[in-house]
Amino acid sequence: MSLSPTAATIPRVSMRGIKKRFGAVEALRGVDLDIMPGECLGLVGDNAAGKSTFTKVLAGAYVADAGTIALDGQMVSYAEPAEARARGIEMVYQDLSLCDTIDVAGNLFLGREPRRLGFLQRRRMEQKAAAMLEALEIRIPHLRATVEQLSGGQRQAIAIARAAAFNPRVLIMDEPTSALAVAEVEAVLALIGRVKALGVAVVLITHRLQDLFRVCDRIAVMYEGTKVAERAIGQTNLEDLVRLIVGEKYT
Amino acid sequence: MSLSPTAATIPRVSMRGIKKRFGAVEALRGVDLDIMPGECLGLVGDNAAGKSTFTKVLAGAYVADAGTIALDGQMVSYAEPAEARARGIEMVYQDLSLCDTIDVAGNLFLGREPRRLGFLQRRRMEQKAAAMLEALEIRIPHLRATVEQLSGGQRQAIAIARAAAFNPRVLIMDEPTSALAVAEVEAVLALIGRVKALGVAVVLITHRLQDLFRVCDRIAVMYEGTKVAERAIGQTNLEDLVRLIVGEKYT
Amino acid sequence: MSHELSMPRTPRTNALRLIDHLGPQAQILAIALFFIACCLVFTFMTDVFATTGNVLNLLRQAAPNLIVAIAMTFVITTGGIDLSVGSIVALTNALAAILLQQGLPWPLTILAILLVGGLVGLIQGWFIAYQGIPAFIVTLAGLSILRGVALLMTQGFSIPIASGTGFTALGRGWFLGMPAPAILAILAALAGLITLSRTVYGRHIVAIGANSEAARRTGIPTRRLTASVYVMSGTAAALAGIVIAARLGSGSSNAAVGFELDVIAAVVLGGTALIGGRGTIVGTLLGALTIACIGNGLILIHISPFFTQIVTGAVILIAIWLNTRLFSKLGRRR
Amino acid sequence: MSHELSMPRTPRTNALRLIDHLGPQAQILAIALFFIACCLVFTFMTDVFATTGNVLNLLRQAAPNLIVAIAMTFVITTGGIDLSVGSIVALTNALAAILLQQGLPWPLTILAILLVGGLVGLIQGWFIAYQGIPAFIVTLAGLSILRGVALLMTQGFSIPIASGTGFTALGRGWFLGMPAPAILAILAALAGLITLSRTVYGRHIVAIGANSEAARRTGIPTRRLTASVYVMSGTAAALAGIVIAARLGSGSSNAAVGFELDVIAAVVLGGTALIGGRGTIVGTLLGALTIACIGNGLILIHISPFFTQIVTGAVILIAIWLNTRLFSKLGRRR
Amino acid sequence: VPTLAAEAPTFALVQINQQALFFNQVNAGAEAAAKKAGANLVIYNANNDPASQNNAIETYIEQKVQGIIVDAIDVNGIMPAVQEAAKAGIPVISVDAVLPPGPQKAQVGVDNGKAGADMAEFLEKSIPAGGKLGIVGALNSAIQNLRQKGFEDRLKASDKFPIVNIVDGRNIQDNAMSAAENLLTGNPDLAVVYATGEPAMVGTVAAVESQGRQDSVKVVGWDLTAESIKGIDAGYVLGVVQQDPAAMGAAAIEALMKLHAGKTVDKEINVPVTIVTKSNVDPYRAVFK
Ligand SMILES: Nc1ncnc2c1ncn2[C@@H]1O[C@H](COP(=O)(O)OP(=O)(O)OP(=O)(O)O)[C@@H](O)[C@H]1O
Ligand SMILES: Nc1ncnc2c1ncn2[C@@H]1O[C@H](COP(=O)(O)OP(=O)(O)OP(=O)(O)O)[C@@H](O)[C@H]1O
Ligand SMILES: [Mg+2]
Ligand SMILES: [Mg+2]
Repeated sequence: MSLSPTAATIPRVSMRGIKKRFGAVEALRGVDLDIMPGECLGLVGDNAAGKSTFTKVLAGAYVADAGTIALDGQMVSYAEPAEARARGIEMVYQDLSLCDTIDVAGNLFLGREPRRLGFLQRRRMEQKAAAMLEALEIRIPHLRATVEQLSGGQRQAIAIARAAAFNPRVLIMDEPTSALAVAEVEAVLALIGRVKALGVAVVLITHRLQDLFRVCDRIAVMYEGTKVAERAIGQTNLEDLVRLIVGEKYT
Repeated sequence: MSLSPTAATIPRVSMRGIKKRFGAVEALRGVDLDIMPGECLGLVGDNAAGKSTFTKVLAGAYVADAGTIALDGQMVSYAEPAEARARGIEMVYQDLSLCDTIDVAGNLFLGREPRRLGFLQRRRMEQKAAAMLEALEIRIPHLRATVEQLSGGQRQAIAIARAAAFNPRVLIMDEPTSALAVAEVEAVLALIGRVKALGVAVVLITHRLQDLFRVCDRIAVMYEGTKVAERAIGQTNLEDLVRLIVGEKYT
Repeated sequence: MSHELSMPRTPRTNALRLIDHLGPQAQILAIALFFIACCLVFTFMTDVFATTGNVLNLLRQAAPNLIVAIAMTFVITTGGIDLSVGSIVALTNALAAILLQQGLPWPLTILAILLVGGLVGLIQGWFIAYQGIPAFIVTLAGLSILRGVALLMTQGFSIPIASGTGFTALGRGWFLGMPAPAILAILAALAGLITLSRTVYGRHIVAIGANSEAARRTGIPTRRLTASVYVMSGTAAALAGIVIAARLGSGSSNAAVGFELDVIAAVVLGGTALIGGRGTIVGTLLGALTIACIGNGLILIHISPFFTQIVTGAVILIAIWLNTRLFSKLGRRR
Repeated sequence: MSHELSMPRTPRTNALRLIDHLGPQAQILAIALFFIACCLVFTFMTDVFATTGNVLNLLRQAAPNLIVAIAMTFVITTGGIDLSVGSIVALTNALAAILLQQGLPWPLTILAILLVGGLVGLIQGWFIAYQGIPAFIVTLAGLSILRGVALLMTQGFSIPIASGTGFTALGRGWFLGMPAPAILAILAALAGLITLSRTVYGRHIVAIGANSEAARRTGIPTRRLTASVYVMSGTAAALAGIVIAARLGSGSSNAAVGFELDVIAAVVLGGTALIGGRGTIVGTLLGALTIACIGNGLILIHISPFFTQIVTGAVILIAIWLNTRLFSKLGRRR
Repeated sequence: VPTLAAEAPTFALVQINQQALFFNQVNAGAEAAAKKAGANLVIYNANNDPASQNNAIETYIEQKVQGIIVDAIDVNGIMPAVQEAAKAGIPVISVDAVLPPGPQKAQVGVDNGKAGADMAEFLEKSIPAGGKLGIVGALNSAIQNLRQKGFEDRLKASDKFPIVNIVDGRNIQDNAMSAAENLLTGNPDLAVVYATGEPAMVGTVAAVESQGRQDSVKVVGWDLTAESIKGIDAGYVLGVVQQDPAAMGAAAIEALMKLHAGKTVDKEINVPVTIVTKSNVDPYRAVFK
């Protein structure tokens, strides 16, 4: 496991020519992107630029119309998110993707329940869940509450905890801090730092540009379905990014 | 119409002792708040502090268990959001509250469709809708697309445009900029400035504390269902706010 | 830095807009194609199918289903369902015969029957909209209760209706060269079409089905509107009950057993989503005609009656399947 | 600034946790109370109701509904529905009689019938889960097709089953002082209870009903699981078909007309939500018993047959209404 | 237990459904007879579900009624319940639907198969020239299937009435009407329609009128209604098998009373049918108004 991004030569994720169309809308028009192990890539762009679509393709939630994905140099192709998850790709979806009628612990472990002979190990699940939330400094009064009863920020925290908990190899976070309060945002940024140190490749989509400069190593800018720029973090600044994101609108 | 908040003596909104309980959770434990015409009140607090619940009570989406609401000094009580909307209270909900299978124009005018003899005036609706979105610098390729096809940021922009368009007297925005890109955030802040100047009372809930200092006149801090502090904008700063929000956690 | 800005930032193409317009229409297109295919098959297989007499027959037979299916489209668009329509038909059909036998003039009878249908719908709508009980359950209870009431009223007798009055003309009469029930169905379809797609009311019905809490928050009186669609389906079922009574020249509690499932099949075949938020009257029209066409055609081609149920079910399944396949190609979500 | 920090920042009270635990159980509590009330009323109104003989009778009569309702609880929890169970009962019941008449040994017959039920469920489940056709439509077509097949096989006549074999014992035999069907139903209920609330499979079924796209994204094989619940309901319906055939000593395509609605009523009466994501086996058990109890009690108190349907429907509506009222007080959303 | 003879006995009648007049007239006949005999009668309506007929009989056994009358939906399927009743010492009388041999005390009613054959004979006599024939049946009713089978088997003896089409009215009158209309339009040269039960007959008569085929088509069938009497008057309905359901109900009660008093009854109690034609329709006009 390489601790520094520059040391690695084979990217953890390498996507080439990814295209995706919804009816008349060309959401992705051939996007290439590499992400190194232990690196945090910031993905920014205007609304509807295609960031969520692109990361959903990587997570297996959408199947691309064209393009290839390689993980650690191996070509992969998957039709279901299950296959991506089995390869260690975890994602915090922008819409959170929680099951409203299931309790907090159940949502954290959805699809990965601790089991014995097919039976749920509830006790173990709840203990582990408490520990997971604590690691993220998330306070939720009782783990037996169903998530539909929680506030927007609490729900988002659960989605983040779920994605981060199972030792991912690639962690995608689609606007993970949009509904979080100050302290919780700090906790998420700290989390990103921790997983990077463990060699996880992180993709962070956010509109809070200041946050990018605190955790990202590299930033890619999307515009109307294409990648228009890529910058090492040292080579750019806030104004440069804003100019790239808004693109023609101000030119 | 008073342009400066200090000049007005009767608050646009005056809420007293608002309580709301969900099962065992006391979401609001007696909250008092005044908002002046032409004033922007920032409402901040940790996740699950009760901000959304409080504003939903003002917008009529929830009925409070106890407490009173006065508008321009008149006691009111309403059982349905329709009655609040009729009194000029508009809200951007945190969950956006859009109808996925209806197109953009339809969502903007939902409940206020231009009509003649009960018939929809589609053409007029679409023309007006285009103008509304332009005023907010929102670019949406075609107004006939259903909103389920839009990106997270586009959806949020529509919710904002809808609340702002119909000359509200009170405009509540629950984390309106959470999914918006940089330029769009600027547009929303500018919008708040414009409506304030027209004498609208604005409530802005956000976790992006810097934004508060750009548009708010006063800031109220909530903590676990109570209002713990209120500050004129000049009397506070970022650190002070953070300390108030996180509360006991750091003390 | 200039190399990035020189990268192609072309505007979105509009060439494919057609697909966007086609997407929502794909379902209607699919059922229309299927309907035409059915008609062609039967036309080739028997001489009688495409004769004027048979087509008018078919229209007359389809009328009750069609009338109720139009109203059911509204119900299903709100995300609800009305399982009681068959029983309302039985109730109103029996009541009409009784009232006429008691000597009530036929125009008054019709008025009374429509009011009864509307009232029954209102009661069910109240439970659903104001008491929050799932529509499935309320109307399931209605299905049982209302047929029980019809049984009680007729005591099992089929009650004759004197022919030759304006009442029976509603079922057997002709108007502008069309059977009267077909005229009623066409009027209902037109009214439904305009209401659902052109009026504010129709728009609000769709909004309730799409997200009823969002609709409520925008100030739409969701409860009243939700109740109203059941009033509509109750009234439509009463109208169907009148047409059936007039056609048969008698009223009986035995009428329209299983009718609700035929009606719902027509609506869903037409492309209206059972989860609500999407409804199409044109689709419903085509769906109801397709079902009538299959029923009529299978008899004309002398298929053994033991196979009718099997073939009817299979054809509906195949139609929906093609529909889903075609739709999923054009309006793909994943 | 200190005055704010001195404001009370009390931790959330835990005293009211009870309500949180009660909330989800409120529905079960409500139907349990209603069931007990029904039992008490009938016990007071007739001497026979509370006798051992009648209670065992009632259990035997409730068994087929109960067995299928358990499986239907899974189906409805995924947000689906199975309207074909009555027709599957008719099909398997007729097929069992035919196979036995052909001389197939009874254990093999039972095995074959259960397989047929499962296979029918699998085919329907495939259309629903893999082809994305709404369950309502697929199983509505199934309702028509399968009863047609049963009719075709029996040619409309009923086929006798020789008594005295192990087969008929399944319907009429006794075991540990209980009727065999009741034993089967109890075993089904236990299996259902454990599966839905204690296994990973049951958890995933709930997740699919709550948000099937979210479930898919967490790697749950949503299609396979969705198809599996229809296999379950098909198999359960086949078991019910066997029990009915064994009890009646004959197989007939007329068996279990309208059965699907009774089963669904039992499930919903028990508190399982038709939109999916929430299911309770204990509730279903109470719901099915309540319906059986009403049916039995109304016979015992000699109510006029003209009123049975009306009373049954009304009682179900009232039960759900009380249920909703009580639930909405405890688990209020607004 | 002979001691209770003084007390009024309670009998139960387990019926198929109440949506056809026939069953209601059986009920009415039985009720009247029970009243006359000083017995209590309770009626159960199974709404076409065979299992619930068994449920009802089992429940009545628990309640220890003194006699049960049953019109079976599934003649084989009712037998276990009949045996249970016999075991409990409760006499069972079967009306209308003919049960297989068993412990039931008597069979009241009509031999549906034979009456179907009689109708075929009547048809051959009325239209010696023959003609194309269509049938409106109810495949879900075993009794009506018997009527259809008896009729068809008898006609097969000659080939004067070729059966060109059989349609299923599902025992629901509006379905039967649509099916009959399609039968008529699909076969412009049809000469005769046979309807196997009341809903089918009502539907067929309405269909002939709506298609204006009164001149070219003749109808025969089962169970009189006001509509079919009008058809008889108009001439296109040749004959209708009319049973005497009220007499069946009454006969069943009388048999039970006898059994209750410790007497014996005949195994077969026949209630004859009449083929109602123009010549003998008048007495029925009062019943169907
Ligand atoms: N419908 C509901 N049912 C049950 N509990 C609820 C409901 N809505 C809110 N709550 C509870 O009320 C409390 C306050 O929630 P609210 O959504 O008002 O928080 P918030 O301040 O808006 O938080 P955030 O910043 O995360 O949006 C939370 O503990 C939440 O669990
Ligand atoms: N399921 C879908 N159906 C149809 N169109 C879609 C769908 N999902 C995305 N799109 C379209 O694809 C384009 C890209 O959307 P996407 O959600 O990827 O944007 P984004 O960059 O994540 O924006 P945001 O910052 O607002 O979240 C948009 O034009 C959107 O309308
Ligand atoms: Mg996005
Ligand atoms: Mg909130």
